Amino acid sequence: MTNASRIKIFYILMTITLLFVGFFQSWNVALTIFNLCLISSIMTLGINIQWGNAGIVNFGVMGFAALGGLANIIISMPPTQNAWEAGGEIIIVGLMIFTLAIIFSIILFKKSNLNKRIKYLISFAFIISAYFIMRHLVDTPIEKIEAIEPAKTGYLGGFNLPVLLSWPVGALLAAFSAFIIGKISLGLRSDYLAIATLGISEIIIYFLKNEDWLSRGVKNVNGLPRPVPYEIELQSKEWVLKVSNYLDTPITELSSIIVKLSYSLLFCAVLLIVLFLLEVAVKSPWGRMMRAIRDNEVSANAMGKNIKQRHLQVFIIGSAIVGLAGAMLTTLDGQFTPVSYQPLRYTFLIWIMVIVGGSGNNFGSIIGGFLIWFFWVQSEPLGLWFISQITAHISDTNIIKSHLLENAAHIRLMFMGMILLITLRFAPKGLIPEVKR
Amino acid sequence: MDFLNGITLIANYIIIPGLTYGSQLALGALGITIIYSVLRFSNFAHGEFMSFGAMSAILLSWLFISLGITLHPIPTAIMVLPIAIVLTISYCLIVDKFIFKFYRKQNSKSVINLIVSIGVMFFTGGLIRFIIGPGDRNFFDGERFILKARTFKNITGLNEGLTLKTTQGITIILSLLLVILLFWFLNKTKTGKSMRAYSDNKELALLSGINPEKVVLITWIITGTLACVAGTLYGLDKSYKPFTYLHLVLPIFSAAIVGGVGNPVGAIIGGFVIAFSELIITFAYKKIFFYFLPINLVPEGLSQILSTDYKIAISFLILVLVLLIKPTGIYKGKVI
Amino acid sequence: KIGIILGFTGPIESLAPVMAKSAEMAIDEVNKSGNFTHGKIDSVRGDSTCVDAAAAQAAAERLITAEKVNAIMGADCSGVTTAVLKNVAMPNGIVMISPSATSPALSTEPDNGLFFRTAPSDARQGEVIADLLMEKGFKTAALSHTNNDYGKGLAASIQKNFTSKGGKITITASHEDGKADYSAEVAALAQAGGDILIVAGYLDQGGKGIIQASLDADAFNKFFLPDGMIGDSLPKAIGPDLNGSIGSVPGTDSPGAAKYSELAKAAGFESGPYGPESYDAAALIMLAMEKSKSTKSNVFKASVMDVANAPGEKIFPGELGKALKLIKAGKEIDYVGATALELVGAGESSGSFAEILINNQKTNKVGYR
Amino acid sequence: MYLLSGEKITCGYGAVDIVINCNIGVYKGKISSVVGPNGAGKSTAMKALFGLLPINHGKVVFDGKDITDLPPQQRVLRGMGFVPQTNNIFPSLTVQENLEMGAFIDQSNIKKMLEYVYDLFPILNDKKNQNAGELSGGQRQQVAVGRALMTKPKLLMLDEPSAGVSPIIMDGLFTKIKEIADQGTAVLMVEQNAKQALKISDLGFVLSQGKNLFTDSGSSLLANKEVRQAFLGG
Amino acid sequence: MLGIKNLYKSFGGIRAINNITLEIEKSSITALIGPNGAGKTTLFNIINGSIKPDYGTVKLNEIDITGYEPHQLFNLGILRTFQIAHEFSSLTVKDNLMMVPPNQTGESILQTWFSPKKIKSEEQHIAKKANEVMDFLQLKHLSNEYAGNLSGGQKKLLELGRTMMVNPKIVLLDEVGAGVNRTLLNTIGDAILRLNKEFDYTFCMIEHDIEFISRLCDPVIVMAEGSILMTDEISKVKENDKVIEVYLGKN
Ligand SMILES: Nc1ncnc2c1ncn2[C@@H]1O[C@H](COP(=O)(O)OP(=O)(O)OP(=O)(O)O)[C@@H](O)[C@H]1O
Ligand SMILES: Nc1ncnc2c1ncn2[C@@H]1O[C@H](COP(=O)(O)OP(=O)(O)OP(=O)(O)O)[C@@H](O)[C@H]1O
Ligand SMILES: [Mg+2]
Ligand SMILES: [Mg+2]
Repeated sequence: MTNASRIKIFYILMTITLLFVGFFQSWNVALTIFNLCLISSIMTLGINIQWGNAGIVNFGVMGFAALGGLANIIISMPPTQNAWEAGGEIIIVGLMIFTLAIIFSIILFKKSNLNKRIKYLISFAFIISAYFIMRHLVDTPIEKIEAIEPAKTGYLGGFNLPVLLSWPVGALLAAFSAFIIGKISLGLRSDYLAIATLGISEIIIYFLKNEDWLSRGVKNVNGLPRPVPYEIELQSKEWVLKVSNYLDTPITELSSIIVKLSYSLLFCAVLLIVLFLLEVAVKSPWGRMMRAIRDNEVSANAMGKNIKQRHLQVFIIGSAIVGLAGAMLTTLDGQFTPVSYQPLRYTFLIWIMVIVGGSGNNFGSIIGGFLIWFFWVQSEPLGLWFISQITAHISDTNIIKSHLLENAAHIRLMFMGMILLITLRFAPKGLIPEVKR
Repeated sequence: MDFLNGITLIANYIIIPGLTYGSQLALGALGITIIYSVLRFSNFAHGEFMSFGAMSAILLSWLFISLGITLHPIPTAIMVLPIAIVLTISYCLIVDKFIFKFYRKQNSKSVINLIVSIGVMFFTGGLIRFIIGPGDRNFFDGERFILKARTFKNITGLNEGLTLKTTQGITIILSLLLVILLFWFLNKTKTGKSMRAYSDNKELALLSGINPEKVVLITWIITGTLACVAGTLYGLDKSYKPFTYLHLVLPIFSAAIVGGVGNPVGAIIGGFVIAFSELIITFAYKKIFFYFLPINLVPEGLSQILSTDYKIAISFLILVLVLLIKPTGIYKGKVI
Repeated sequence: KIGIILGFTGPIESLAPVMAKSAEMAIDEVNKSGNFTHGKIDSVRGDSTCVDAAAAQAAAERLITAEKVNAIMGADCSGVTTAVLKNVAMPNGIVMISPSATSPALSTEPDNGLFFRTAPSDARQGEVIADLLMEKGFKTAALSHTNNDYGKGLAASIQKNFTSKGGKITITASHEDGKADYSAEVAALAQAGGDILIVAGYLDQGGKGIIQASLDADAFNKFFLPDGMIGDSLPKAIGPDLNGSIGSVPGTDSPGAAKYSELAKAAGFESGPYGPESYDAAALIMLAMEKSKSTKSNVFKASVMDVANAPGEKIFPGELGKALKLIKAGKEIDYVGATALELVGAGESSGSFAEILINNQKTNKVGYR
Repeated sequence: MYLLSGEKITCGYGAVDIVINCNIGVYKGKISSVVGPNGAGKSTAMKALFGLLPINHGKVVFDGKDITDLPPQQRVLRGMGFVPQTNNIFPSLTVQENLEMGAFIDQSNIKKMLEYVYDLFPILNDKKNQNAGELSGGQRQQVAVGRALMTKPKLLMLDEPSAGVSPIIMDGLFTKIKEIADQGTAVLMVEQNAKQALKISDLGFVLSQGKNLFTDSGSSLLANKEVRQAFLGG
Repeated sequence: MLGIKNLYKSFGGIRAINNITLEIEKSSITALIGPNGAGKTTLFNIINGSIKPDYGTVKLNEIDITGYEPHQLFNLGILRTFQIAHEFSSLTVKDNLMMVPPNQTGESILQTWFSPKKIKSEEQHIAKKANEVMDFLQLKHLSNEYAGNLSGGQKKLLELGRTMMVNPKIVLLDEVGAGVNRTLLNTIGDAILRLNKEFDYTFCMIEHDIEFISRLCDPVIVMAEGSILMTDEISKVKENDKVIEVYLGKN
């Protein structure tokens, strides 16, 4: 089967499945799934450009997604009264001092020709003392800020700008941190890089969890503004009522559908733009060079390609896309909850999408994102259904039956595992493999 | 006296817990390292294999207790460990036969195998919860302490106590034993060498008459054993809960990598480095200063370098630092 | 039809089954009584995963729009609860009664009168705990909390109240649930010292790990256990070392809790944290439906407060059949339930607390406030 | 009768046949060489003979028995040894361990064989505790051949044993190959140093584009003008 | 043109390069020979920047280039081939060649979005060049094959082909001949001579085929155990007793 026909078949199948959900479960469910599928696909594209084209294993998905989410707070939330007066600037100054110390150490390492051990000593001393100076400066203002109505605010708040702006800003935040992370870890080989990026993204999450002044930490930020109208508002609109009557659907359902559809449109637009840009890049000499680097760094280097710089570039681009998708996800959720950034849900799930879809193929990545998210959500009812089917003829008092029913929720994990394993079994290169160019 | 108190304090809160947690990490890291060095992929399912081992031990010890067969003061779970190991190995082998073997035949990239292992992780996790449920299980039934803090205080007359739990003792001793055995096996025996050869160059190993099936079999036997022992000891020491094993796999990976993947000694060292750095960096030194410094020099606060909020981040910080300074880990790991 | 949305997988997967069973027990009870006007009540479970807002919303969306549930018993963790409430329940006009979301922030979220909770907000419990500690003569305490909105909120509230009453919190150290090892946390806590260790966590999660490790290292021998830590499984697991520790749990001097425990035993499971709250949440939904003679959320949401509070005849667990009959007869009822429920403000539990003393490896209620 | 013969073998990777209808064989105690341009299918044929590639048509006979479907490690047990053209060492094993792997099946006489190999390739003796992956190209090649010699096979198959080794070692190598053959081991090799190889060969096969163009004794191939021009570099 | 002075490099305890000083003349074809493990490849690795020397300097046209990265040196005109072929295995043969030319417009990701026309014409140009190279090396029929699927010798040819995609100042050939059919090698030899004569390429090649060297190279540098044994024209080298003893052998 050629790739083109594979793409057609899978996209049609996926559409049919979603329509099926629409008809037999509900359109709201179908659209909820569809929206998340879109976001997942964008994240998947970000990872695919790194792994599929440049061979960089980025397991830091959750960190970048979280940074994207953070952008929502910074951009769209109203600033907290008095928080800046309580010492917001001092915190920034403190952080800058620490950053400067690190930059100094880097320059020291790059430029000076002192003995290595002395360099380590100096920069260690420098960073440690900068750390304590920073702590000294910021501790009080942080305490003050966090004391401002901790149950409701207790953080700096944001700039009260339109929430859509947080998408590009999320991408920028992610790109910026990708620059730093990339500088640190891109020299490592694949498995190490995987764990290192995962580790660093855990550090980011811990930062977001514990620095309440910035993101309210585990107390979460709720009520982020929306780029689309609220259902309740819609329900009182004249035209919605008319459509509702015309279609003979309850107004509540219709309003939800309208909201979800508007999100879908936004997300689709972003997905298409990202996809277009990536496809063009990948098909051009840039993509060829990236794949050459992936295949053999030593020889690509000897052929005049600056490996480090190129790796960093693609790492930043991919991570920015993940950050963008992360920002979109947070906007959709309407809240920022640092505890929800778990490796299982982000890193592993997204990677499964990339691999199942077909690494090195953007269309494959998208279908991977759709398929896996679909099953991630639907494996729950499927699992329950499956158990109730196999236990249907066992009497209700049977211990085995009650045990099975009780633990039916866990069939979800087994289902996910099985779907992954079965797909990879029959399509070890993914559903839509990399094309030969 | 103050000096002895200080030492005891350090021993009780840093050395012994560090050794125990370190050994637990090390045992796990060993399993990961073995799979990595022979079959060439990072096995994310290892945590669940450990969980499977612990679950087998629990189910078996329930069975034995209900039959009235116990060996007080040795925990029943340790008594049934050999059977549990056999069960775990069987599970590993079944998984290999139906899953990993296929990708080995295909010569898939190591990242594909890694993703497959994540699939196995999902599946095994689900299966385990399905069998034993997600709840928390205590299955320690032997003598809990070798040395109790109060006994220690009474004997020595010190202010500070020192505890040594049976599980801690067993963990440390067993880890040491397993490492020595493993090292000897890999480096000195013919089979061990053939495993290393296989991991280096599969096709050539075939051409040298090495039976790949046997190499894989032995690899899983070792892995299964390590996983079961590590999982059970861990469960005995804390308590058994399937969810924790999922999260255990990350620090274990850090340990393996910090030490240098593919190097058994590295795995051990890595485990201890991670465990001790977590303890040392988040430790509040107030009391120690109190014992060791003249009273007017003792600082006001807790003297904590970093709050425990960042404890888990520390293991990753160490990981990143080690990789920055020595990209192959403390002991040179394998370079593909 | 009632939807039960709890974290069957994820960090609190070990708590969820008991909560779900408690809710289903209440539903069963009503069905068996045959007194419910609108026929037989079904229940469907949905997985909130506790942490993944997107998955939780998808599950809620499925329950509401595909399974057509009339109300939701859930969700559990405050984060996903807010997400489900805002993005799914409110647009669809569905009542949600959460048994365990304790975040103070939820009190002020606009909810169109659709959201209730049977667990008291953390703010109140902090006060109670501070009082209790002072009364028992604990002047200094170390505090360890689970690192989520529940733990952090409660910890902040305890710290504020305890300090203002003249006590001293020597250290506040968070712990992550479901992690491998707690020796570092315990080491830090032990060095800071204190008369007692307050563990604001969950009894089969990190909270238990902290207690176990503290006892093993002989760091603390007295513990204060807030609501998430109360349950018979904890003293049973830890053993006699826990005897003498104290705690607090929502409830009043009512026989409700004991009755609930009996019912649970009869149904074949042990009570656990938030089990009673779950039972009450489900019961409230059904009673309110009966009261307003409608299964429509937008209608019966008005009756929830009514059936929960005085005046009227007190209703305990196991008496749901009777309650329905009374309502049908046009009488007022006051649902007391397993947690001595009293809804105040924007529909949340008023927060009467029982004082707990662990003795003979059992949790015993020894006083109320 | 041939000790090993591939009779009308056709094989390839995936759909395309690379080697078509070839007959290749070697007598007991004799040397056969396969020569031909790059990409002719020489290595492919060798792999097929050793069972590393499935054969589409034809059969392989060793010692009078049909072994077409025998897995490679079984062939090793029956006395076949093989040095592939690429990836022919264990990079992270030491040189000595590499050689020991050669004697994996039959550990007897391992000392003597080691001495024999070290005598042939003295530089390996200096490097015996170094990881083979750190060796220079020519040294690796010596390790690879040494490993195969350690197996004491009935038949030794070598894919370009002399590539990258220095002239002095190459001379020694060909001498040793001749010696081995005289001691009764059959040798089947692919060589681009075709002139030297054919000089010591009893049989020569010329492969081009997967087809067997010439089969003759080594000396007559060397004498064949057409062959010299097209394949041996004049 | 290329000057190396007092170069040292050790791996652990092994002195791979031990005080080497040499000079490669512009427009020459210099041979580098010596026993296995003499340090020839290591010397190449240092020249092209793959590894850093412990001590000593490398100069290109009097500019100190010690410690430069390989990609910088490529841009200065130093090209190399690898003894053990380093192809881009999942790229086609054609793409293997087409990726070589430096400073392609399409290598900047922004340009791929903003100047597709320019890229297209450049690509056509490069493709034409690649086709010529493949024709020459008898690889044309494999143009769309993955490079990973080539035979050992074909990979070697591809290595050589890459150096023909650009106009380098100096080409370092590490045993291009090993594993290459002798008839083809003769053709390659002709090509090297032609590139040298007509386009003024400078070559430095490691080779073990004395016949081949005799035909092409002057001067010949003989290395042994990390040091230079002698530098002279091939006929003298062939007669040197020491060289015969350690390298050439009696025949
Ligand atoms: N990475 C390394 N680690 C340790 N030793 C090395 C390393 N690379 C090369 N060597 C040693 O350095 C010496 C020189 O190696 P080099 O590859 O330069 O030899 P060469 O002259 O190219 O030989 P050949 O003709 O076989 O290719 C050898 O003895 C080799 O074992
Ligand atoms: N793994 C593979 N997959 C697909 N095609 C391959 C593969 N390996 C080799 N080929 C193709 O098969 C043909 C023959 O390759 P083979 O390696 O047998 O050549 P050879 O005669 O040994 O050449 P050389 O002398 O260069 O080593 C080549 O054209 C090559 O492109
Ligand atoms: Mg070949
Ligand atoms: Mg060399």
